[in-house]
Amino acid sequence: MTLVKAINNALDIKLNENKDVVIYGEDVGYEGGVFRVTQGLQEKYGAQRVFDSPLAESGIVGTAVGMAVAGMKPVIEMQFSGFAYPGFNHIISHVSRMRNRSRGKYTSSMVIRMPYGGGIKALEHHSESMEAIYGHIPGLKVVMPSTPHDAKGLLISAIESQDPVIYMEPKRIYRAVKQEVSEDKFNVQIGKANVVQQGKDVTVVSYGAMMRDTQKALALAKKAGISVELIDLRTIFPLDVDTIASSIKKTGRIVTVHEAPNSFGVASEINSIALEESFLHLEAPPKRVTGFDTIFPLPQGEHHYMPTPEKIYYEIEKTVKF
Amino acid sequence: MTLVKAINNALDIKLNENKDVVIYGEDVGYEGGVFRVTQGLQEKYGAQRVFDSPLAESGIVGTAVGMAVAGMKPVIEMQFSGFAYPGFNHIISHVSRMRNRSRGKYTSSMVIRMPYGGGIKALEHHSESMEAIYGHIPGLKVVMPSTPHDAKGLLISAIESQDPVIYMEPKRIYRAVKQEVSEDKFNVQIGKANVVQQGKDVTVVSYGAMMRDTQKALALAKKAGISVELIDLRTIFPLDVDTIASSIKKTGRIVTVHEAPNSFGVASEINSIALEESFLHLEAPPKRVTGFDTIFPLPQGEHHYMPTPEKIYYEIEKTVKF
Amino acid sequence: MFKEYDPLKNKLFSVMDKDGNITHEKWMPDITDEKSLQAYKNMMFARKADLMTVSYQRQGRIYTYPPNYGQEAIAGGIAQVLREDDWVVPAYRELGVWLAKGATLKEVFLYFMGYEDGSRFENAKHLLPVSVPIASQLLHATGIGYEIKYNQKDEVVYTFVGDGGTSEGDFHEALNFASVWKVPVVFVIQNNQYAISFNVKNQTSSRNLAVKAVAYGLKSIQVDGNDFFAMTKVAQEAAKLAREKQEPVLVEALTYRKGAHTTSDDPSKYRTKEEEQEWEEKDPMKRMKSYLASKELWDDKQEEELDAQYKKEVERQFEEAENYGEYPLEDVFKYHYDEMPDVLKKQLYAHEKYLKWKEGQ
Amino acid sequence: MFKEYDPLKNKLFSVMDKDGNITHEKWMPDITDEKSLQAYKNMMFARKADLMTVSYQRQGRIYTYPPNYGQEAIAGGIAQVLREDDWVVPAYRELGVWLAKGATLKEVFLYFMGYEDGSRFENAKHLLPVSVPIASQLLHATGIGYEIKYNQKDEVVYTFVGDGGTSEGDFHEALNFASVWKVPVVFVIQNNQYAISFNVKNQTSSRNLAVKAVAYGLKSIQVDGNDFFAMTKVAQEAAKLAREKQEPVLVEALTYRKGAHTTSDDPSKYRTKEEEQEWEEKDPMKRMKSYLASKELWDDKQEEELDAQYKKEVERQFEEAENYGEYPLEDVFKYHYDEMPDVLKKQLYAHEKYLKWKEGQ
Ligand SMILES: Cc1ncc(C[n+]2csc(CCOP(=O)(O)OP(=O)(O)O)c2C)c(N)n1
Ligand SMILES: Cc1ncc(C[n+]2csc(CCOP(=O)(O)OP(=O)(O)O)c2C)c(N)n1
Ligand SMILES: [Mg+2]
Ligand SMILES: [Mg+2]
Repeated sequence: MTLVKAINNALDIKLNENKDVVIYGEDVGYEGGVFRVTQGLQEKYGAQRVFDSPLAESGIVGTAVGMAVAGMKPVIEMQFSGFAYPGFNHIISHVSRMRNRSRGKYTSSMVIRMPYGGGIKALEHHSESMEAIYGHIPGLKVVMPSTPHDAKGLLISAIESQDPVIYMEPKRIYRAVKQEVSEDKFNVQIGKANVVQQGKDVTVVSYGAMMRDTQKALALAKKAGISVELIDLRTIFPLDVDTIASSIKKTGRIVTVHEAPNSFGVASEINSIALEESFLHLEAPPKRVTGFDTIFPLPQGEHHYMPTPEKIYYEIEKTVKF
Repeated sequence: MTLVKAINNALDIKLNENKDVVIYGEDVGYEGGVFRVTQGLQEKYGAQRVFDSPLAESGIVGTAVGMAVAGMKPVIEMQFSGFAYPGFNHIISHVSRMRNRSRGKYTSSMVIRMPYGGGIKALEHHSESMEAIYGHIPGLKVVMPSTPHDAKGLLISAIESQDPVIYMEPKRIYRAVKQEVSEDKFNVQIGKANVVQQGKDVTVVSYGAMMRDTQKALALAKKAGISVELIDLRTIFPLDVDTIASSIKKTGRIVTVHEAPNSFGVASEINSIALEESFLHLEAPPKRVTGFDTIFPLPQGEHHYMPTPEKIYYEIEKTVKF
Repeated sequence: MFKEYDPLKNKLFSVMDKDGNITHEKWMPDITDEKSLQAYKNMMFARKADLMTVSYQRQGRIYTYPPNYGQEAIAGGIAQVLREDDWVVPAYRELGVWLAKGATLKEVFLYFMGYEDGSRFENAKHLLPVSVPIASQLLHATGIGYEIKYNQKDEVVYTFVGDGGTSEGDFHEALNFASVWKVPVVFVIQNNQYAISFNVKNQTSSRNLAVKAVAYGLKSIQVDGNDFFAMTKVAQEAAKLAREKQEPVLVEALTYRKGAHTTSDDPSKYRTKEEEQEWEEKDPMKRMKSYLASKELWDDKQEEELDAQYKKEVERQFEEAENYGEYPLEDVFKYHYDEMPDVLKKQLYAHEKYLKWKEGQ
Repeated sequence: MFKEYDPLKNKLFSVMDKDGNITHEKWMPDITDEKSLQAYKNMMFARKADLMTVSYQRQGRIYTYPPNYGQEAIAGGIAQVLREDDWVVPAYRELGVWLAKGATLKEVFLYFMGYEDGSRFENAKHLLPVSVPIASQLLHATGIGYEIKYNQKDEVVYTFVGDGGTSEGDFHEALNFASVWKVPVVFVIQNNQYAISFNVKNQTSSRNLAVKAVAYGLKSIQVDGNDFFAMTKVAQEAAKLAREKQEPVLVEALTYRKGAHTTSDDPSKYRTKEEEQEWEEKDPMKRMKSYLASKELWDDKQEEELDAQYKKEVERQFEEAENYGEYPLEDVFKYHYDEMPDVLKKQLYAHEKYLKWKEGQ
C-alpha cells in the first residue's frame, strides 16, 4: 500500500464503522481530492457523508466545530497545510477549546487532515511544515506519520480519539513508499514514538517525510561505523518524552531532523527535553538539522532548503565526534 | 510616563514626522482604543490618518498589506492578540512574504500592535501570549517591550523599520509602571537584548510583562545571596543570541521566564541556543519557568497559571543549587 | 411577510408603536394574553438581573459583563418558539436567551465571575457556551444545522451576532454554507447600533443589514427588535421556514444597547444624550407594559411587587454563585483532553511540588 | 447600464452574439477598428503563449501552470482601460492581464519555472505578484485603493478573483471595506464555472455572483466575459465610476476555463464533453475573429502568419527563461529583511560550510 492508499483505507474503515463520520473539504467529494486521497469514498458512502464544500477554510473548520458539538465526527481536509490559515481562528479559538470551555459537556473532537511539506516542486504556500505552531496550541493533538502502516493506524486512532487531532500528511511520500499493510482495522497509538532502530552512539529523532532522508543518512552512518538509535516521533504533541529521554541516556547524543524552520521549531522543544530530562548524560550539544528560518523557496531553490541525507549525516558525524 | 502614554507618544511623534503613517483598527479612532492607547490622535491628525475600521481583522491586516505595497506605513491594531487570528492568514501568507515574493520590489512593512498577556482578570481569549507562533514565521520581526522607555523607543524603531513588525504590548503593565521618559524622539534597537543587571551565578532571561515578576524574584534571590544576571529580550525574533550566549558563558546557568505555554515556547528556543552556543559552559540544566500547556483559565483560575515571583525564585534557587 | 417586507425595500417590520398600540393587527402573532404576560415577566427578570449585575460589577463582585439592557424583546420573541431540543448558539450578550433556554442566573454569574463551570448549563439542553470571537459562532450554528439535517431531527438552531459582527468573513461564510447546505438555522442580528464605540452606519454601505441575505439567496427581514410582538411574529415565521423547509433565515432585529458595551466601557464618550433619549422612547419594556396595561393585564403595583420578588431571586442566585468556592488547581488541566497527557500531569505535579515548597517557607 | 442590467434581474450584459454579430449596438463601446484588431492580436498572443506553456509543462520544462485558455476576452476588455499608473492585483490565472500590464512572457515563464525573480516585473509598474491564497488579494487591492484616495492620485485598481473565491470571507471583507472607504477599485470575478472540480452552482445559492454587491451597496453587473465588446464596455463604465467617483464596482465576467485547473488536473473527471462543446461555441477568440472577418479586418491567412510569428516569439522568450541559470543559495536568504539578521547569516554560513565539506568528500 502507498501512503495515500493507507489513508484512504483508514477513512473507508471508519466511514463504514461509524455513521457519525463525515468527510468534507475542497474537491474531496466528487473528485476524491487533488491527491486522490478520498477517491471512491463518495461513491461508496454517498454525498451526505463525503462531500465538497464551498471554498472557505474558516467555513470548513467552523462548521466542523458545530457538527462535533452535535455529536458527529467530522474528518475535514485542508487542501494544503498552507491554506489552513483562513481556518486558523477556529482551530485556536474553538477546536482546541470547546471541551475546556464547556467543562467537558461538549467536545470539538474532529480530525483536520492536511498535506504538508516540501520537495514537490510546487508553487508558493504548497511546501510548508508548520507543525510547531499547532504543537504550541493547548488542547490540540498533532500527528505526523511517516509510513503507510503508521498513517493508517494513526488516522484510525485519530478518528476514534475524543480529542481534536491535526493530522499532517507527508505529501512528498504519498506515493513514494510502498509497504505491506493489513486491510484490517488496527491502531497505532497517538503520543507514542517509534524506536525504528536501536543504536548506541547517537540518538536521531525525526518524523514525517524527513524520516526517509534520515534513514538514507543512517546508511552513510553505518558505513562510517556509527551506531544510530533512530526515533520516529509520530506525534508532535503530546511528545513522547520518555522514549526520547531514555534513548539519550543510552547514547548521550541527539540530532533532530525536520524540514520546518529552525527557530521555535520542534527540534528546539526536543533539545529542551533533552536538557531537562537527561542533562547529565549529554556528551555533546544536541543538534538541529532543519530548514532555514526562511520562506520555502520556489522550485529552483528547493534543493538548497531541504535537509538532505548527506547533510544529516554530516551533522551526525560532527555530533558523534564532538 | 506610563507604558500606554509612551506608546501614544511614539505614535504621535511618527504621525507628526511622516505623512505615510496611518493608524487604524477597531475603536482606535474616535474613542482612542479600548485601552486609550491612541487617545487624542484622531483629533490631532484627522480621520484620514487615525480611524476606526469595520470589525474584521482579516480586512484590517489585508488592507494594510495593500497600503504598504503602495508606499504607506500602516500601524494597525488588533484589539487583543487573541483576536488577531482572523487576520492570521494575511500575516503568515502576505505580510511576512511580500518582500521575498517580489524580490524586494514591494514590501509589507507595517507595524501590527496587539496587547497580549494575562493577569487582568479578563474573559476568554483576552490573556494569551502566543509570541512563539509569530517567532516561527520567517519574514516577521517580533518585539515585546517591558518598560515605557523601551516601548517608546522600540515602537519608533518598528515604525521606521522597512520590515513588518509584530509589536506585542504587555497590557497588564500598561499603567502599572511609570518611568521618566523623554518626550523627544529616540530609538531602541530591534534585535538587541538589554542586560538589565549584571551577575555571576545564573542568567535569567525574560521579556514583556513578566519582567516585573522576574525582577521581584531577583529581590528574593539577592536576599539569598544569589547573583543574577538579568536579560530583557525585548525582541523575540531575531533573538539576540550573542548576549544570551556570552552571559551563559559567564554564569553557566540559565532560567527563562515567560507566561506563554511551555511546549514549543520561547524558552525552548533559548535552551537550544544555550546548548548550541555554550554547551561546555553549562553547569546545570537550563530551566523554563512558564505557563502550563493549558488554555489560560478564567479569572478564578488565573493565579494558578501565571508564574509568580516566588515560583521564579524557587526555580532560580534550584538551578543555582544543581 | 418576507415578501412584503423584502429588505430591498428598506421597510421595517413592526406590529406595535412606541406607546404599545397595535398598529399592524394583521401581523399580530398567534399568542395568548397569558403567554404575553409571562413573556413580559421573563423580560422583566432579565432586565432586573442585568441591571443588578452591572451594579455588582461596580462593587467589584463580578468581572467584565456585557449588558443586555434594552435588547430584551429579541430574546423575548425567540423564546416563544424555542423548544427544548432546539439549539441556541449565542455570542456573549444573550442573557435573555440563556435564561429562556434553561441556563440559571447562577451559572451566568459564575461565568462572569470567572469560573468555566458557569458554562456547564446543567439544565439547558443544546445551549452553547459564550463565544467571544466575533461572528465565529455563526459557523458552529451552520455545522449543527448540518447534523440536524443529516440525522433528520426535528430541531432548529437559533444563533446570534451583533451589527459589528456582520463585517467579519465568518458572517459571510456561515450564511453561504447554510444557503448551500439548506440547513435549519435562524440567524439573528442584534443590531444595537454599536460595535463598542463604532456606529453601525460606518460598518457597511448596504441599505440595511437584512439585505445582505440577497448574497446567499436567503429570505430575510428587518424587524423592530424592541417590539415584542413583531419579534414574536418574525420568530414564528422564521422557525417555520427553518423547521418545515430546512430554509435558513436571516433576521435583523433593530434595537439599542442602552447600557455600556461592557462594564469597562463608557458610552458617553461616543454617543449623545439626544440619541439615548430617542431610543429611550422606544424601550421594549415600556412599550410592552403600556400594551399590557391597556389590556388591563398589568399595573404598576403588580410590577412593583414582582420587581421586589425578582430582586430577591437575583440576590439569592448571586450569593450562591459568590459562595461557589475555590477553583482547584487541577481544574486548570482537567478538561483539555479525554485523558490527561503525561506532559500536563508532569506540569501539574511540578507545580504542586512548588506549592509545597512555598508552604514550607 | 448598471441600472438596466441590475443583477437582481439576473440579466446578462452582452453586445455580440456567438457568431460575432453585434446584437446590442447601443452598448457597443467607443473603440476604433484598429484598437479592436490590436486587442484581438494581443488575445491571440496570450492564447498562443498559454497553449505552448501547457505543452512545455507536458515536456517537463516548466512546473505547475494554471491556464488562462478561454478567458482571454476578460483581460482583453480590461486592457482597453488600463493605464500605466493603474494597479493590477491578480490571483494566479491572469496571463492576459499580466501581459497587458507590461510583464514579459519571460518573467511569467521564470515564475512558473520556479524562480521568484519572475515576480520582479521589471517593466510593469504597479503590478503585484501572483497571489495564491484564494481571495486574499482583494483586500490588498482595497488597501491600495485607500492609498490612492489618501494621496489623491488619479489611479484605479483592477483586481481579480475566481468564482470559487467569492465564498471566502476575504471576498466579503474586501468589498465591505471598499464600500465603506469608497475607494477606486474594480473587482472582477472571473466566473469560469469551476473551482478546480467544484461547479459554481454549488458554491452559493445566490441567483448570480454579481448580485452579492447588494450586500455592500455597490454597483455591479454580470457580463458575458467571452464577449470582448461587452467586457470593454463594462470596463470603461466601471473605470469611470472608480476614477471619477471613487466608487468601487463589482464585475462578474461569465466565462469558461477551457483548460485544466492547473497542469496537474484532469477535468474530464468532473465535466462532460457536452458542456465543453457548449462553451466551445462561445469561445471568445472565435467570436471576435468572426466579427473582424465580417468587417474584413482579418482573415485566415493573416491569422496563420501571425500565429507563426507568435510561436517564434514565445519560443524565444521561453528559451531565454530556460537559460536563466542557477538559483544562488544566497537568494534563499537575501530578500527577507531590509538587512539580513545574524541568525540568517549564521544559517547561510553553516550551510556553505557543509557544502564545502561535501565537495571534499
Ligand atoms: C474577532 C474579534 N475581534 C474583536 C473582538 C473585540 N470585541 C469584542 S465585542 C466587539 C464589538 C462587537 O460589536 P457587535 O458585533 O455589534 O456586538 P455587540 O457587542 O454590540 O453586541 C469587539 C470589537 C472580538 N471579541 N473578537
Ligand atoms: C485559501 C486557499 N484555499 C485553497 C487553495 C487551493 N486552490 C487553488 S485554486 C483553487 C480553486 C479556485 O477556484 P476559483 O476561485 O474559481 O478560481 P479559478 O482557479 O477557477 O481561476 C483552490 C481550492 C488556495 N490556493 N487558497
Ligand atoms: Mg452591536
Ligand atoms: Mg473558477
